[in-house]
Amino acid sequence: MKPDRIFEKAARSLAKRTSRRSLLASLGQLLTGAALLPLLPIDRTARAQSPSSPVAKPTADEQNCEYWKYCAIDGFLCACCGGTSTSCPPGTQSSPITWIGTCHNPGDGRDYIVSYNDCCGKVSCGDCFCDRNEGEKPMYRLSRNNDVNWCMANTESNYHCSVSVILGVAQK
Amino acid sequence: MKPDRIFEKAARSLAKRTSRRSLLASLGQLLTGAALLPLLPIDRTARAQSPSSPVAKPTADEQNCEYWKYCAIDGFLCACCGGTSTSCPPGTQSSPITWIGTCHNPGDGRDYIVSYNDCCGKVSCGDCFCDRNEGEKPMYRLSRNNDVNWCMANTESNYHCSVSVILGVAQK
Amino acid sequence: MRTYDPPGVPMTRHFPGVILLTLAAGTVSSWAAAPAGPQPSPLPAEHLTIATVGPKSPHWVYVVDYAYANEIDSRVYLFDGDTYRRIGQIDTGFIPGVNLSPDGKTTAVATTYFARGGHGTRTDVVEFNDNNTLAKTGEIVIPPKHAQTLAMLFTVAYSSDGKFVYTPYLTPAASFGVLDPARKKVLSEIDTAGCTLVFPWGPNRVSSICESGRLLTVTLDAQGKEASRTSSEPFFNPDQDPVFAQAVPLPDGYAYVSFLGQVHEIDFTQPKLVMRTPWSLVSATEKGTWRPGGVQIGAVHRSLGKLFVPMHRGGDGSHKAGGTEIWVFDLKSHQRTARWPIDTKELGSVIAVQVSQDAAPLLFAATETANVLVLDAQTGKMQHVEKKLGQTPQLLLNP
Amino acid sequence: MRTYDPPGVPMTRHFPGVILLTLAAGTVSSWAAAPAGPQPSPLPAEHLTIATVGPKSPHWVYVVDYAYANEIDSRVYLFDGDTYRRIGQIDTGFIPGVNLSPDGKTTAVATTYFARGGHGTRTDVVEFNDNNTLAKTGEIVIPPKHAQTLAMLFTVAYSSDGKFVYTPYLTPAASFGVLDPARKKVLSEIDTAGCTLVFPWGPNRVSSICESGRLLTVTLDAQGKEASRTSSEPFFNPDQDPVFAQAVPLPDGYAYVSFLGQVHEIDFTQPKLVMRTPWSLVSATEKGTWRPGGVQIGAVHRSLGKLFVPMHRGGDGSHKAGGTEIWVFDLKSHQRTARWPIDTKELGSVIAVQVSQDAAPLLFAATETANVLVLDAQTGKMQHVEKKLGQTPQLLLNP
Repeated sequence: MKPDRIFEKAARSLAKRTSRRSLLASLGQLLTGAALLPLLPIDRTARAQSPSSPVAKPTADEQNCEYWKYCAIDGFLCACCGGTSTSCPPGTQSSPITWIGTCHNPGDGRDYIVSYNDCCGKVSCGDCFCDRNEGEKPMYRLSRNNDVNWCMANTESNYHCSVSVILGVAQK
Repeated sequence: MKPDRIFEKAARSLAKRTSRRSLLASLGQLLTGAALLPLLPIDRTARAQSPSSPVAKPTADEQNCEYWKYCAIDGFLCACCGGTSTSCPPGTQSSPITWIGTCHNPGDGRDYIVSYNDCCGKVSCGDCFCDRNEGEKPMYRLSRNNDVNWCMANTESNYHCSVSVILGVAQK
Repeated sequence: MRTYDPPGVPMTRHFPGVILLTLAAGTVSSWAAAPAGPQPSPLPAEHLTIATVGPKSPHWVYVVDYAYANEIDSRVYLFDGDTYRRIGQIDTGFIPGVNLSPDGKTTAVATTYFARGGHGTRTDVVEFNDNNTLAKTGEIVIPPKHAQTLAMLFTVAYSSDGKFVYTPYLTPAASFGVLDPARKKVLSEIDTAGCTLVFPWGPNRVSSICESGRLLTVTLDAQGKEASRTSSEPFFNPDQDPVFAQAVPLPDGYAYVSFLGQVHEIDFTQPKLVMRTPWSLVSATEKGTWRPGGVQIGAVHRSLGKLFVPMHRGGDGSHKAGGTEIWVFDLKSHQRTARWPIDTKELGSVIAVQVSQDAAPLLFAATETANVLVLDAQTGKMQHVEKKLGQTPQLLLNP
Repeated sequence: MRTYDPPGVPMTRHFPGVILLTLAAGTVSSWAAAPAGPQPSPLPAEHLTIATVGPKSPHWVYVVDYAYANEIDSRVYLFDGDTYRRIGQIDTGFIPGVNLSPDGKTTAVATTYFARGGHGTRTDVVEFNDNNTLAKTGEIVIPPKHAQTLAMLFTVAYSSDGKFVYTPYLTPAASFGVLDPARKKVLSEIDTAGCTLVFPWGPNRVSSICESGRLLTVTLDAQGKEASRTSSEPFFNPDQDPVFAQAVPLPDGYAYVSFLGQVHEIDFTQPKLVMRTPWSLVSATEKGTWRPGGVQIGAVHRSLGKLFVPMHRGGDGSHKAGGTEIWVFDLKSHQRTARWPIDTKELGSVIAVQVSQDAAPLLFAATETANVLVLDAQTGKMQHVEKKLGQTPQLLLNP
């Protein structure tokens, strides 16, 4: 399993100035209502849904379960369902909450933090099922779990497919 | 296509004493409400649902699409779903309306009139799909059509599987 | 969920999962801006988007998957015959009727839902989907008696001007509903005296096919109520040689193909239906041996005047057997111009055909093993095999 | 349909189909009584019946098919390990929790339905099915936040006396509901401070598993409200060696198996949870190479004290890989008593195991290719392969 230094670092710095419980409470406050979304990786979807959204032209890589970005995905690859590795198919909505993975890119030798999002509101795509679990954790560590239906909080909460979005480089 | 002398005969005898329209009207009356059921082959299900109903012990024949009785069936064989060729699986309801076929029994060289009934109220069984169409007719001849969902008039109108019930010998 | 008020559980407490996400988001964005490591420079952060459908192509096809083993979960895949990729999906419920509006902008789905998935209260609706976004835009609740039957173009249909939508009912009493897709309401229900399905013509005519071998044609008034009805002469004998109910649309009407391969072309453009002289897909020697069969048993390229039919060697009761060959006919000369054998061992027999209407047409063929074949409609050359496009694809519609 | 009044279409007109049926019924019954033709005498008329479930056998198994490619249409097949036939089916909706009542008479299904099949208003329910008739007997509507996750025994569960049903919620805030199955009502919702799932014990205790490596245990009062809560000592490290959330039930508690094969047995019978000394499924040399994996990753035969685990050669991230062998352990000595290789090329790797609790036990194993294997649980001898029992069977329950 790849090290999640990002979390260790964050946890350490936060530990200095707050107890876990008050941290949970204070963050909990931020995590409600509209205030929640700007904090999440997925605030980008707001822009994404503008008319400038692309017509999907998935590469062969993106339709292949072995693609490095998919190291902790579990579901149908949106690139086979009308989307790409970073775009939900037409007529679906992306999940505002998500799980993440740390994937090694053989192309540049770096580890990247990847956000996996479910695309929601249509029944199962059914194509290109891909289940990879590098660094995946059980449900008690929710942010690293790919088993739950991450469409759970969507107005239309049916699960259609999953995407994989690079957030940034994981520090060495 | 096997001759349906049964209908020709019935039609002839009826033709003597009534016009088609008044026939339709009068039969129509009988075909509504509870008065309908006793007229249909399927009044037997009333008895069937009594505690004396059997535990299904389907034979290999009954689970085989080639079985002679299945000559005009279209769907999942109930004998693979918890029933037999003449019994619906537990927890389903039989359709009070039905289509029929005329099937040749190689065992005794006779043609039999067979009633096909859908078993209703659960989602598709999904096993032993069998589509045979001897004497099957398009939807405009409904009593010989195996395409429509014959659970249509059931309180629970989902389609689960289909059975095949001998009504009697077709006259030579 | 938004409408539910959980008893005594403030939503602000304890989200370990999401908290970590929050940290991740915060911390990562700063890194993305941080100086790059060793060359090559790191991949930039990506943005999640929602794909759009893009400009319509005549080489798209709507593939209706009836999902027989999971029949409450049928769906339509919009598939591109040039790039061989899925463009998107429309959900279609239980044994649906699916059809496009005359302008191609809307997919209408007449279907059935249950309050509890496969059980509970039945609700029938016609749902409207925007083909440009693949989003559902509205619905009309109809009487819970939509005719649930074989995949075909006549279990929901539009009038030629798009102002009416017709849905056949079966209880088993036969009738059809007239709907107003603009105002999203049911206008009327019209009894069809045992005749069934809806074959639309013009802005206000609906024909149904009868056991007597006739077509019943109902003309509607501006309110969608019955103005008049006429019954055609019998044009086929359901005992001797029944026609497939799934007629093949022609530029000026419909062709009803019989189990034995007789083609009954009917001109719908006149005040009364005009039955043309039937012609045969098969020679005298082929008759009774080579037969049309499957589900969507024919497709016409209108400007080229070509008819494509999946054909098989069969006998009585083989009318649903898929084609081992696709035969091509000239609609003017009635001559067979080509026969294209299919590798049925490898691909399965052909149960549905559709042809694009452009000048470089593609022939789409769905097989009994759920493959969708893409052929050059002029040469029969196989361009692509889309393996397992869903579970039981049986109906193909042009965009 | 019974409640809908069709506008202006008397139901008494024109049923060509049914009319013929009516004639058939009348005419045929008289024939059935008529003198027989040439020998042998004709087959008698048959009577349509509804099959019954019959007396329960310990060799039955409830197979939950999550139907991933048609996820709104999951279902349970009741399968007989002696006769190798389906006894019947229970419909289970979208990503359900499925569990049996302590007396085995009821199957509880916690699931989600949408007003329009896969879209529209979400309704979550716990449905109750009579295992003697396989008919739905009732339901409780719960908040629309049932935890939709991996197949396991802990997404709906009964108290030991059957008086409470527990359902985990996730929004992603974690909590669980306490239901009264007799009066069919929701009694309470209890916040679990980020801990998740419901591991029931006794008449009124519910434990949830926490990211801290602890178990949170809530004790309920007679009204199903929280009476008290305690948190255990940490018993695993989620960073170094996380445990599978899908615990293995023991006679006196649960065993939590780690990715690397450590078995954390916890005694639930005491006022406070008692963590026994962990033991390992693997030797020092096997550790990190041979791993447990799949979905239902262990099963225990209580009276024989045997543990069955699907094992594979893997590494980090292989915890969902199915077993290429099934290993058998003695729960007293912690010794491995057998390893049974599976022909994974032919059958697929084993992702779920269950063992019957009788003296001649059967081991059931579901594979990644949807086969269900029936083995002699004492010898490992393969008795039967049920090919393709549904689409994605992943959870096996004893009757």
